[in-house]
Amino acid sequence: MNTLYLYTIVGVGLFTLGLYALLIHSDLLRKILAINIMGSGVFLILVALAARTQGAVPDPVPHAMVITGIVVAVSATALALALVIRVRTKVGHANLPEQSLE
Amino acid sequence: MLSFLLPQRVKLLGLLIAAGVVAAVAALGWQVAELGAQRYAIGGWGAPLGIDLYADGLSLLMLMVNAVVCLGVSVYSTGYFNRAYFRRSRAIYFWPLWMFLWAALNALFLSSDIFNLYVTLELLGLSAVALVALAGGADALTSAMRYLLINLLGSLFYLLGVALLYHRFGSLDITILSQHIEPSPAVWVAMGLMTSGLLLKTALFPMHFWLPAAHASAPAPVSALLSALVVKASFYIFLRLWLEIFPVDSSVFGELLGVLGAIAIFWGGVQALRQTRLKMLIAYSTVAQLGYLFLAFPMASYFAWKGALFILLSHALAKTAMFMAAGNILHFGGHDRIQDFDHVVQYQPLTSAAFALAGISIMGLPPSGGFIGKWLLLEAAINSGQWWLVIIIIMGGLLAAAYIFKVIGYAFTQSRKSHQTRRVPIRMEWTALILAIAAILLGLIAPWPLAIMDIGLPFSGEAAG
Amino acid sequence: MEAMTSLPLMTLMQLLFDTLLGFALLWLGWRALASPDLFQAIVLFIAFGLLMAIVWVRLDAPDVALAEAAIGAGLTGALLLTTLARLEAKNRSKSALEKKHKVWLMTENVKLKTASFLWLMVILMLLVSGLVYAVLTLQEQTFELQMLVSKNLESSGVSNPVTAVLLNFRGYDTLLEMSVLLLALLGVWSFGGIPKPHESLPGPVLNMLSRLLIPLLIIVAGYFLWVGSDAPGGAFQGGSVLGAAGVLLLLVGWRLCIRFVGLPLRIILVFGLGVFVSAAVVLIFLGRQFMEYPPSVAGALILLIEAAATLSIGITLAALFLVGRPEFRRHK
Amino acid sequence: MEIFYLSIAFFLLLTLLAGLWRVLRGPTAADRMLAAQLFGTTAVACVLLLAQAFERPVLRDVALIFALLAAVTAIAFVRRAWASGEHSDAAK
Repeated sequence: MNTLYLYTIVGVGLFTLGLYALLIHSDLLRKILAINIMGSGVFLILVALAARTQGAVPDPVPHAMVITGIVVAVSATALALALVIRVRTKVGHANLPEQSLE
Repeated sequence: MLSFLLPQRVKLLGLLIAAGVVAAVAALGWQVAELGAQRYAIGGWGAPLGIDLYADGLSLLMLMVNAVVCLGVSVYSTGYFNRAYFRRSRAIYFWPLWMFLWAALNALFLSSDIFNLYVTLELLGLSAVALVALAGGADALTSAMRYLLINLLGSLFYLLGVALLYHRFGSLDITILSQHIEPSPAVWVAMGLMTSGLLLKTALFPMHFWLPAAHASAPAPVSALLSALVVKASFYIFLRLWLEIFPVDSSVFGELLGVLGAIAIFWGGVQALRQTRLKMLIAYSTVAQLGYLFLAFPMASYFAWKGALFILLSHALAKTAMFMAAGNILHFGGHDRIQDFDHVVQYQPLTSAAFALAGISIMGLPPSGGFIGKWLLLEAAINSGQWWLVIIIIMGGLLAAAYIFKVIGYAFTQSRKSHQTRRVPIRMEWTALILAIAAILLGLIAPWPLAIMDIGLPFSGEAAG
Repeated sequence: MEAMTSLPLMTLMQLLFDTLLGFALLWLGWRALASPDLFQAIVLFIAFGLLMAIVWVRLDAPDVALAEAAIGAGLTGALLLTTLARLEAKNRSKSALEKKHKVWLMTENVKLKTASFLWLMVILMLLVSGLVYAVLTLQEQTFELQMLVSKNLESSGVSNPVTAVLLNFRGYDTLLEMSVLLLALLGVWSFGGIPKPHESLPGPVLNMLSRLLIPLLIIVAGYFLWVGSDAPGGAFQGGSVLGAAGVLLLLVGWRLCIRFVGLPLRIILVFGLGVFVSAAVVLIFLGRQFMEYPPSVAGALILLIEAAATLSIGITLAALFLVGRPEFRRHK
Repeated sequence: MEIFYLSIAFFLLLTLLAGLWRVLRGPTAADRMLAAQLFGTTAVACVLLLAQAFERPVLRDVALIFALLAAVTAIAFVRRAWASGEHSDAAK
């Protein structure tokens, strides 16, 4: 056991927080923020677990995975933001209509 | 063998590439058929360090149906996106996006690395979203937005599962994982996460809410792709994980999936019957057909898997044909309200034939591909004594018959309103028809794909029963 | 690090630091998602990104920290701010009534029934406890893969393990990832034109600043590219710094001349991916596996690929920042 | 010596959180953005201290990026968000 597990738990917390916000908000920009925070949670878990053995050099493979993940996330965010602007110009508001929660 | 495609941004070089990829898939198919399952180490590093590509019967079949459908869609799109209906600025973006989607699918079916699968999933999801949004209307944009969020959410769930698996076993390769796997809390949670993420993307019953709107509001060739292939891609990953990594004998979970699948068949069928617009009807029909795929899980036997897979293949072909037919009708009459169909059969005999033939496969009448799939499922259900599944499979077929005859009925009759009509490029009609014929043919040549499924023995866990 | 952990005081301090950082992260995340004002939410999100980068530093993942600082906090933040500004600019042109109520700006919580809210809570709780349980019961780390990486590091042509994994061992992932980036740009472009934001000419201070900053950013991008092979850094970090330079250019109202916007821009955009793929394919004809770099030239090859990738990534990110197709005009 | 650096980093983290208060309270968008900029500066210091504490000089590069990118965000704010941000705050 070591303090780095703390970060893993924080990661779990962020993931859940993001999920909650994603479901509860109807504002699109906020949903995108929520997805990003969820993603950060996942990345945090990945990297924190990679360093969980005390004193050892952390495993580089998850680091590479997270960098890939960050780039994917920024691409998705950019696409989503452009889509938000389109939705707003076409529909007139930046919310998802009903049904956003199953 | 290389299925990465550079974005051909300039114009319709697309067709050329399409032909090239089909040839590549054929070559790979020959290789796999002759030599058994193939493994290819990218960069020459080999599995734990690098990324392996892996092709066995399962991936080969997916690739083949992928190639057929994609070729069809490519040909169809040359007609569809050349119309005045679409502004040129939109049409030129279709091709690169479409090529990305196709490349993502090919990469996905070949990969044997769970993180690599995540990246391909994202590639697939983003290109699919952009393609849906291409339609440009308010509906399309809103559903594209929802689709995007759903996709990202599903991917994150999947990725978290990958993270746990990696940290438990120190590898990302499916084969290596399957050798090391053993039940532990981390594995169960990872399985739960990956399953829910993938099921969300596959739109199994309670999580299907995003599908009809997204599939119905996209441009016709895109709807065809989404229904035929994109949802199947996440199902494919799910199947791979389920068969190879996770212990198959978790029967409670399998039962649950089966029940959800059964509800999906009913719900999708009933909803489809209630729709007034053709594309919505077809989209709900997809929800129902996806339900069949999950019926195999409670049985988990050799025949059941094959049956589900067969349904998957024939549905891919038939559904593409259906959406294309819908696109033709939409283009011809300017609308797709089922009640206002006006002598569609008379004006578009080819399209109507395509729709009817595809319908035969969806309903599961002999000699179509859908029939063989359902037959295998039925046999498996009877063998394992699960009679409720038998009833569901038959009921599902009846429901499908009901909604398809509804459409065909209106297509024959005259509508009270008259409409302006436009000519549909003949190749759009022919491709729809050819794909529908392919769906029927799949039933006639059934032994052949069934034999391919055995290559590499993806279902080896079960004795042939 | 080993020497430090022996000191009890040091451990305590570390624990304190970790706890504070962890809670700050959670709190920021929560506030960013719950704050009633969107602008505030975005600022908080940027701050969240900064803290994330500090966490990466703490977790001994400098490569990730660099990527997060540049992309996560920097570019995503700028992107969000621009989007918000555009949405607001749009909003202002709307009817006065809507403006007054600012319907869409407010947090509109979906009105959940208490029952479904409870269900949601139960599910989330289950999720949290399951995850925490799973994480805490994880067995000891396996080091096989890590050892493999360090064993093969020599023949990969670079000495930074993360770069080796990204560009060589798992180069295929990176290839696909660059496609994702390019795809996002294509997607954005395919949405068509976008509402023009209101723009004023940059003042003298901004002009000065950008004149200073842009060359600096470009140099730094080159620096990261160069050190990437044996120290943290590499194509993505360099690329995103370059992207930041591009963003800055766009911000001060600089626009490309029309004849560069068409084909040349697109060629640059696909350049990175193109070099990557062609390097990989050429190797096949040389009798090797796809993407199998011969150890003797691996270093040079990777640098070449990275250089191309940096350029493309930078330009792609900058273009993404425009949130729409480049406008065919010259700003003067 | 490491303990000293780490303590200061801890302290800086505390001040950082204090700055957060400004972000939350506003009252204008500019206040919030300035606070976020302060955030950035503090984070630079924090990372530098950590670099010393863990004896990882490469971390200084991270600080470098922080400093550079903070400028870009600030300009993004000034150029695009300020005008509209001011409006929305004035309306409150």
